[in-house]
Amino acid sequence: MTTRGGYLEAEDAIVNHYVYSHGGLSPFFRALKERGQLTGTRCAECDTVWCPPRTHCSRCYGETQWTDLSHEGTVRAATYCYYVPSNYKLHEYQEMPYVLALVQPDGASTCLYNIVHVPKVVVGAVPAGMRVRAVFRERREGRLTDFYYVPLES
Amino acid sequence: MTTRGGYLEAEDAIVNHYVYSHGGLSPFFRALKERGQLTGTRCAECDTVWCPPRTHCSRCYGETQWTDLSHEGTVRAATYCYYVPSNYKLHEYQEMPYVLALVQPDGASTCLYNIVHVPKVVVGAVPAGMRVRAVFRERREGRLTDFYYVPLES
Amino acid sequence: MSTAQHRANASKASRPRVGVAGVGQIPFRTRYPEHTFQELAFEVARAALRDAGITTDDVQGAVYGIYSDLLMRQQSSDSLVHDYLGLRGKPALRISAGASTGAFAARAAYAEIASGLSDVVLLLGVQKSGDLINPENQHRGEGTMMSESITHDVNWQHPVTPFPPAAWGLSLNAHMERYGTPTVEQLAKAALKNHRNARLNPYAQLKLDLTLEDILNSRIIAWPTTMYECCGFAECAAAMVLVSERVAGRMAKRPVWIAGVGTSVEAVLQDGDGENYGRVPAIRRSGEAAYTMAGVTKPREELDVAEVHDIFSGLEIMAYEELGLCAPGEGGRLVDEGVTERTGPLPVNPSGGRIACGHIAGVSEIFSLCEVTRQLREEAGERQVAIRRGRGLVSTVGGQSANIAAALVLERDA
Amino acid sequence: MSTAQHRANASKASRPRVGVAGVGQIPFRTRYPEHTFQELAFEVARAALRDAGITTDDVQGAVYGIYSDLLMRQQSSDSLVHDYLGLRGKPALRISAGASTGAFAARAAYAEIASGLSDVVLLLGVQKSGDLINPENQHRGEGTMMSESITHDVNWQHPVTPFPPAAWGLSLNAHMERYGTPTVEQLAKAALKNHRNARLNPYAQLKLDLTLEDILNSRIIAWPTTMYECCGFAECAAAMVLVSERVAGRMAKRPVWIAGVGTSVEAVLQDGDGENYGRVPAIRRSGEAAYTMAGVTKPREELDVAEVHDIFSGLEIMAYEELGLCAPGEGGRLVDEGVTERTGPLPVNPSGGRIACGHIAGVSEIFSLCEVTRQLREEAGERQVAIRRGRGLVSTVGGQSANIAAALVLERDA
Ligand SMILES: [Zn+2]
Ligand SMILES: [Zn+2]
Repeated sequence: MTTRGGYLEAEDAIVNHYVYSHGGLSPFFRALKERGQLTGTRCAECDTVWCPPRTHCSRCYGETQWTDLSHEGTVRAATYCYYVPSNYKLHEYQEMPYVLALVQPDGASTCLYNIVHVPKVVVGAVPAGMRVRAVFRERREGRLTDFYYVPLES
Repeated sequence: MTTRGGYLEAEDAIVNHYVYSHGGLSPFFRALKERGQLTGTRCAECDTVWCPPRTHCSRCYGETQWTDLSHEGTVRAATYCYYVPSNYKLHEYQEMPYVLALVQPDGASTCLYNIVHVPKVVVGAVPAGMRVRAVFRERREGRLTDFYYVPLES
Repeated sequence: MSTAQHRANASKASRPRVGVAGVGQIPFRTRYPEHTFQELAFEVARAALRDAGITTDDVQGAVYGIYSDLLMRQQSSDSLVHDYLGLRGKPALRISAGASTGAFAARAAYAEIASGLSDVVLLLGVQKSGDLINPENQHRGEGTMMSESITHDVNWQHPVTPFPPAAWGLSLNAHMERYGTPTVEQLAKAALKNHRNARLNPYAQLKLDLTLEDILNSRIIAWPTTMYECCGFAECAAAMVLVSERVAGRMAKRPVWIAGVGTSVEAVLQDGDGENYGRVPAIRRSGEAAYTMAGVTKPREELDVAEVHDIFSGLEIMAYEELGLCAPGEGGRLVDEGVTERTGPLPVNPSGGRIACGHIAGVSEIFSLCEVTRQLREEAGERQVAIRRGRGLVSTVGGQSANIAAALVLERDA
Repeated sequence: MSTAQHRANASKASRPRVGVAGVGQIPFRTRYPEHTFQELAFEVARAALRDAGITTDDVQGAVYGIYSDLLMRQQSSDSLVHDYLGLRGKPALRISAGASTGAFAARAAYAEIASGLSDVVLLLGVQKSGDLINPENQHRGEGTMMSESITHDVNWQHPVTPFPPAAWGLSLNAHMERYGTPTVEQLAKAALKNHRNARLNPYAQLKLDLTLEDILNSRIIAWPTTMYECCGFAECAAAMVLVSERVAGRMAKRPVWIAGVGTSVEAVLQDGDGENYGRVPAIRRSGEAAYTMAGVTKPREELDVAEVHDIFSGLEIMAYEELGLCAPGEGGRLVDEGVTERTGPLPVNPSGGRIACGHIAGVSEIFSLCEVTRQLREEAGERQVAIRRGRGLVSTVGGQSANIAAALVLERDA
């Protein structure tokens, strides 16, 4: 391919603002924000407990009902994040490195992605099977980051 | 469908910043900005004159060469825009209503979308076949809006 | 016979037929704040599966029509929908093609089955649009329009072109200059027809009791198109179950067959010569391809119903001409003669069309296919049209300048 | 024989074969500031057409793999490309499927031909990525990563998950806990193999002269993945001409056939039970589907070459296992034994893979198909592998958590 001399650069921005609705998941985010409580939905047909919640059951298409979930849970997998681009919002409430984990709340059939705070981030600090409990932030916005996990014994 | 009580709304923004390159079209935008000159590319094989320019000819895959184009041209189609959402950049340099037209620069095989300024915007003010000439703005940014058309006689 | 026709006929004989076994719809609404996009998709998928009398176990894969990631506030949203529908692990394909997205997805689903890769495919369109906002004035429509505006060529259209009724309106104005039609009255009449039809449709977004004067006197968007001649943004979902001929007999209902499918992606309208001004070549080419495949030679006589993309009413009238329902320049007369009224000889947009029934890219194309399926099944209730030949047409168009078009001919067995 | 196999064999007999008649590539680069996306697409389309010995007149339609509108700064960019390539008016289809986009597009192009809709289709992937910027520090990579980050589920992953090596790394960590492998040395060895292979490939982005220590000592991105074990962002385009069997004889070169194609879209990894931890079910399912269709039962013996998606090197090793090149937990040993070295019994990523050759969603999947085609044609120059059985594999994976996968088996006639 041939280059035809220098090239011209220009600035642009594509900006999309949202005031989005959580739709049928609103009770989850409202419970997080207003009650500092983790919730899920239980399928009336097959007893699957969804968290992330679902208004209908993807397994059997049954109706689901809201239920409070335990704030304790079990780590199913974890990874140790050392590099996060500087423009991620994550930096506002999380120092690097940090542990990203999949945590199964007690009583839930599924896992949540969330951060596990440990006193010292070293590889192996958060093994699969580790018991953890949710800690809710003082200032909550109705987002997943309204809480994080810590080892249960701490 | 059943509504399960009220819903929760949250704010978000997806913001993408660019310093993008005009690539092989850089000479066009540079000529606009630096020389206040309209340019196109001529296919060495089939003589098609592309404006918007193309570094290769889409008709015959021949190589093209840059050429200055006339600032006079002919309207091929026009429409009369009365409503433009308030968040469009267009409001910065254009009063409503305005005339949007496809103008074929003399010597070009193709047309450009651009605005035709007329003293009074009334339907029919810019008929197909109308002769127009390009007026370049004082402050040019290397964008299509660096110029607009006016009726040739004005 | 042309080579294309010859090939079409030759392969028609050997090609396995693909049928519509189930349809699922919800009404278009300005916003469904009480539901996520997954929940909207679930609702129509469940309805389509029930209509076909099958479950997710029977579904081998899915094709999703989702135009805009930005309106969804999510990239790769199709995989999230796929899981939510209980289809995890199975094939899925996401298509994006402007306001023809759902029809292009239908072509891909057709090919998925006709190729022998699958026998039962869920075709689903879903799109949020009302979560956007202009933060300066809290106007949601302006947020959505700005988001969608980068469909226009960012270098060569976007800086001077607000949105489709302007860019595409260049063709309509050229048509009026070239042929002297449609008149502003004909444009309003076509819109009035669709607004009236929508009042009979439980899935319609708008049920306005308008007069011709209301339409003519409403705000001009881009001349000659007025507000009531122009679609807005909606949220919606629509789904279909498509099946191969060999499993069609196991479904709850008799299939409606996809007899022809054609697509055409044209250049952005910037031609120097005048040939394409006032014409919409993508609609013409897509229609010709679908007719050839289906063996339709006289569409005006051979079709019982058509749903076409009246993004604005002038486009519906131009579509009549491109789709061979009349000669170029005669579209306005079809309106005057009532040919395309719901009770006329060839009803167009009995659903109420995009103007009144509702529109969002990705969904309304599949919605139209559902509508024609219901009409051919004679399940359309109050808005049912007369079915004589058992054939219907869906035509869609989108893109930078009405340059992305599709047409599908549906037919039922005699 | 399973029902699926039975069906595969039954339809294999009657289904028209689809072949690769031409390939066109340019090198991956961090940025091509001297070319627009249309110009990149033109370059590879021209090369692919020349390779097949045909012109645009012979092309009946196109399928485009374009993942991100935001990286392109343009929605519906496929229609602009289609026009630029001189294909205006013909069918086009745009597919988006994360970092499997190009392979999903290949499936759609396969179906377009096998269904009888078309005989000659251009399959083309193109993606800009270097026009983004983080305005705070002028870092382009950060602008691109932020733009791509909304591929993660915006509600359930995005708030806590920076980018794929973290989200997908959960599986790798689980694999290491479950099986005790791969070791950090095995991860580095697999990366070293790919970096070495890239040095022989004129299309490669990186040609680094690295040691195992360089790789092990480079910055940790998300443990255990280091910088040199992880792909970056590139700009690129790649194209293929796909043809039906009945026109294949008119092409300049003998075709390489698409013998099998499988796709799988899995859930985002959030399972409660442990079964899928350390596994990548989408890769497994897509591979099984492709093998079944192609009649491959012992991939380790029946394949001559494979290109797999080493978004990070751990994923390449996990792909060995999911694709049946070894048992679960044995992937690291394959690296130690040199099985997948370019000169080994089953070379994997002779191109240099995503880590070294380059990666951008939409293009690299088609690029891999071009690479395997060239290898099967024995046109791969310095990086040519030994062709014994005449079969090669392409496996791709993308999405929110390595949940969108495709596999294609290519084969040449004996
Ligand atoms: Zn259930
Ligand atoms: Zn030429």
